[in-house]
Amino acid sequence: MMKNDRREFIRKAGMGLLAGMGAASGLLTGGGFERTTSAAWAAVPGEEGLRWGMLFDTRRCPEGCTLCIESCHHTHNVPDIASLEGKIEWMHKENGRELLGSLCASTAAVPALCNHCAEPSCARACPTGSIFRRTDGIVAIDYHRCVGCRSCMQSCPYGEVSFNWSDPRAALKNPTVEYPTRQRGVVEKCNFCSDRLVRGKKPSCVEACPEGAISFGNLNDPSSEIRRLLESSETLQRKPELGTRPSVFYII
Amino acid sequence: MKKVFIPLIMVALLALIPYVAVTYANMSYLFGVIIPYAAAFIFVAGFLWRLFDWLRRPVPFPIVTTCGQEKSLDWVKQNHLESPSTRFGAAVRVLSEVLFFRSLFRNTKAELHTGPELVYASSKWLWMGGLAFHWSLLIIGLRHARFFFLEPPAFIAALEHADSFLELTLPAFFMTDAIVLAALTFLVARRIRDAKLRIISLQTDFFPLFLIGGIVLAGMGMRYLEKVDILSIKALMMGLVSFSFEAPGEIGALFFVHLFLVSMLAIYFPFSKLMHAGAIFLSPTRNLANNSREKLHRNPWNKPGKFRTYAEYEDEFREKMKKAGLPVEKD
Amino acid sequence: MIEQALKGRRNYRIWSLALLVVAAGGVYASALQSADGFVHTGMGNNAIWGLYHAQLPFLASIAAASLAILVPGTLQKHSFLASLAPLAAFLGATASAMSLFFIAADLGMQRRILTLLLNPSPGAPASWQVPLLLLFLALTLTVGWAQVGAMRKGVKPPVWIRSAVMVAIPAGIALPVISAFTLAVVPGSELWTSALLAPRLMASGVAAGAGIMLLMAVTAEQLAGFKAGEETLERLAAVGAWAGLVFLALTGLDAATAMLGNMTADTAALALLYGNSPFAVVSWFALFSGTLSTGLLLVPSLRRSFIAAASLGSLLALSVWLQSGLTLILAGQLKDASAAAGYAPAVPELLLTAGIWAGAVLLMTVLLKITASAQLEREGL
Amino acid sequence: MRKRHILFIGLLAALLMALLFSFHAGTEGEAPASQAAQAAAVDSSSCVYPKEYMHTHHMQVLEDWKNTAAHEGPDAVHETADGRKLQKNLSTCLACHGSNRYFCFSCHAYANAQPNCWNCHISPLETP
Repeated sequence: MMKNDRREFIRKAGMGLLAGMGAASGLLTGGGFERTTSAAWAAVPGEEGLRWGMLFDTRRCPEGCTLCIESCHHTHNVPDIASLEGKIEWMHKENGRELLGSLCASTAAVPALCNHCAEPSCARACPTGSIFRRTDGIVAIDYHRCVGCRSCMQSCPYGEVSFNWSDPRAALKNPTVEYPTRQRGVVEKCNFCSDRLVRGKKPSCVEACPEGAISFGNLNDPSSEIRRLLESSETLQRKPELGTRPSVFYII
Repeated sequence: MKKVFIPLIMVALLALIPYVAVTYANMSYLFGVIIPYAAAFIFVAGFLWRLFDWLRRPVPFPIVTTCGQEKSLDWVKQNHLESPSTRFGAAVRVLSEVLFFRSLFRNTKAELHTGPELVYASSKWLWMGGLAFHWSLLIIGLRHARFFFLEPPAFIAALEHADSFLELTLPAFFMTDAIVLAALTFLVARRIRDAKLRIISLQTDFFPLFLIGGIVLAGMGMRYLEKVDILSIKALMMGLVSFSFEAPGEIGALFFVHLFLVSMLAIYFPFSKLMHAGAIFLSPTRNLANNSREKLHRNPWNKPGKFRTYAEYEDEFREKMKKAGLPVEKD
Repeated sequence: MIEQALKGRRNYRIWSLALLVVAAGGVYASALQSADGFVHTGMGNNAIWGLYHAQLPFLASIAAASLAILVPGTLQKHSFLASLAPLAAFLGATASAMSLFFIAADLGMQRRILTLLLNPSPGAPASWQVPLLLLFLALTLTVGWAQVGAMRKGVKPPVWIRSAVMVAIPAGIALPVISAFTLAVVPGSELWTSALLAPRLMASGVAAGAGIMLLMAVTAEQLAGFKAGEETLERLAAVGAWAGLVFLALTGLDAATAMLGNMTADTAALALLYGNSPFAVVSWFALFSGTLSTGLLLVPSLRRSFIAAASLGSLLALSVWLQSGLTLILAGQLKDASAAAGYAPAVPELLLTAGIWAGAVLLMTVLLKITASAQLEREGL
Repeated sequence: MRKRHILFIGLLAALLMALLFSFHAGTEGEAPASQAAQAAAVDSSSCVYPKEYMHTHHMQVLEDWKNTAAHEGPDAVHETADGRKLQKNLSTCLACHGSNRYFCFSCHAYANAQPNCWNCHISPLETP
């Protein structure tokens, strides 16, 4: 067997898990298990206000295009580390079948990032409350408080948390001055561009996509574009069976 | 309790003087320049005078204190550390006392238990408290080098870095600050809590503790709570060490409290129990080698004696002794 | 009493010096790590936790296990375990001190270690670890110290020892439970998300703790003249054997549930542990040595022989260390066989781990020496 | 014996003097603090707090911002006495003070205070 990146495997593991569970419950043929309806977010009572969400229309996502990733990594000073062991990613593209399970018909690469779950298991594992869910639904990291115990990284079922095993500045060629880097010894992940949202801008991946394949908006607002898309099309989430309630959706 | 409160009130008053004088009378030149210079002069002169005074006293007897086997016959194992027979050994002993407080390490405490049984158990509290207190003070003192040097020596920078290891507050928190406060509290509480110690404690035992406590609190207050202008402080300090008489800039009053208390400590130092810092090196019970069987220790004030040997005696009275029929050694 | 630690015969000095040298190697490695970070370790995206974290469940269980001796030894009147109570207290203290050191070694931002105390997140099991370890360390160390002090003075131990031990009971029991829960919050890690993990850790801790105490008591007996009593040691060995049995039974139950229920993910995790991973050899060795030592300790004649009991106890402890420490953490975080090859501890990591262990063994040696000399001094009077 | 003692005292005194003069040598050619501060002066008429307060207390303001910014997210807003609302963020500071690259460094170097801000935040000295 080829040597795999662990995180890549975690992403793939959803498929195996689903196959196992599907076999046991007979749900695999039924198909409804992984498909998300608007009930996935709207049916939770007492949840109002802002909850940022993202939707990828992978039909419009060109093969081989990585503009969103490049833009994200440049804006947030994500170091470019070649080795799989020390790699840091906020966003990446993976085989859709492996990422989203067997309901995803296509094996084309689709973008993936932190799901900003409504029930984040990373936040439940963090001993210092350094990774937490904000009132606007963004799962944020307080880099000033993180002690680097990597519990969040261990407990994220999507493998979307990265750790700075070495000094990130050494691997940063052309930093963006407006956004800080991280230091060796803390974890990091996608922040849903909360730094840009506060200035009234859209996330940098959304802006960078030439095809307009990424929608971003308030999941709790019935009139938002993302809700309109969610209600009009069939969407998938990553590993919804874990009960983490991701805020990132995919149209295949 | 009078002997606790009077020193406490004295320290409080001492702290109040510069505060009032600087805040309301604008006497920062007096408290920032004149008094520190005077205090430094008194400290240095007083310290040297005390040392000189001790040095010129003769040591009539070798009164070295020991608690181990002294140098004896070859097959008897000598305790080199406790009973040194060379000057080098004595120096090692003094240093181990200065650096590690070895004599306090041996402390025991008598306890009366039901039985009735009197037991002696080792008691290391004073040793631990004293060690924590003195070492913290040393590190804190060295850390202050950043006010006296444009660029402090590398080892002091490293010390500062290690001392602020814990990321707690934004002007980095120094562990020694906490340790010295805890140790001071212990040392004061020790004298008050135990009846025996309370009786033998004097005002002069409490005063330096409270004074140093005041200095520490004023210093920590400036760093963590009531901020002062650190640039003006550095300018003033750099001026002082280069014998400049320039007036201090706008600094918070708390700094003058700190500086004045330090000045008072410096003035008080040579004339108090605090001189143990110098005295420990000159104490004959410590710095002498235990070699009284090898070397004759002459009392320096004894005049060389006039002795008469038996041979001389016989020379004088030989004839008379012979006459009297007494035996003589030489004919 | 500390002064007793500074003098001793030639063998004691050589042993202590050797341990100090190894501990110094650990200090060097930790300096290296604080200068350059985890690049000096084998950890990476394939193995998020390595050798450091792998010690934690084992040590937590040992700390809790010390209660099994300490509680009857101090709270019961005329307990046959009374002579071992200080040893048990010191074992608990050493294990919790080691845990704290390994937690510190595993942090990416060691300068922020106090954040664990100042900004706890009570919902996260991991945030309870450090406060409880500190509490347990303080309690066991003072209890053990006071007991040895009383022994040296030939007086009754102070009364507050009983209250301190009572407080230590919930704290100590919580340690392995929390250790198990820190692993249980990781979804999709089937080796960890078992309800049996906490009882398994506790049973394994008692088995290993009894084994280590046997080794300690017999060593102190042979070298320093410490006297625990023949009957006491035999019963201690029996405690280890029974706890070992419970541990093996719980491990078997967990495996049987996975197999009989045909729980795919669970059996896949077991297959990783015992089948297609480099850890399989270690896992099988641990299982085999655990079964062997438990079985032999059940034989009364072997329990009665000091040397046999001590060596079987050590083997049992080693087996538990491998099972509820190393393989549990290292294999538990793996997702497939190919990822297993991704972790090999690097030299500084090994040095630091060995350094902490050496420091702990030194601490234990010193505490044993003090205990033994306090006992001797009393008898000499 | 007496002579040796005087020698000892003399040596001690000489050492002290040498130490003092070494300090003196270190301070020569040194710009006074006020100059160092002035080198960094920018228009600070509209800082988040009065200039004098910021001069001595900026670290406390930064610590407060640092501790609350991430957790309060978009609500981490600092309101000044004259009603301006500013996002709690170091880049808010650098938006003004970044224009003088040496603003932080001249005083911090003089006072030998090394903050750890620049472990992550990109300092004006590092920008081209």
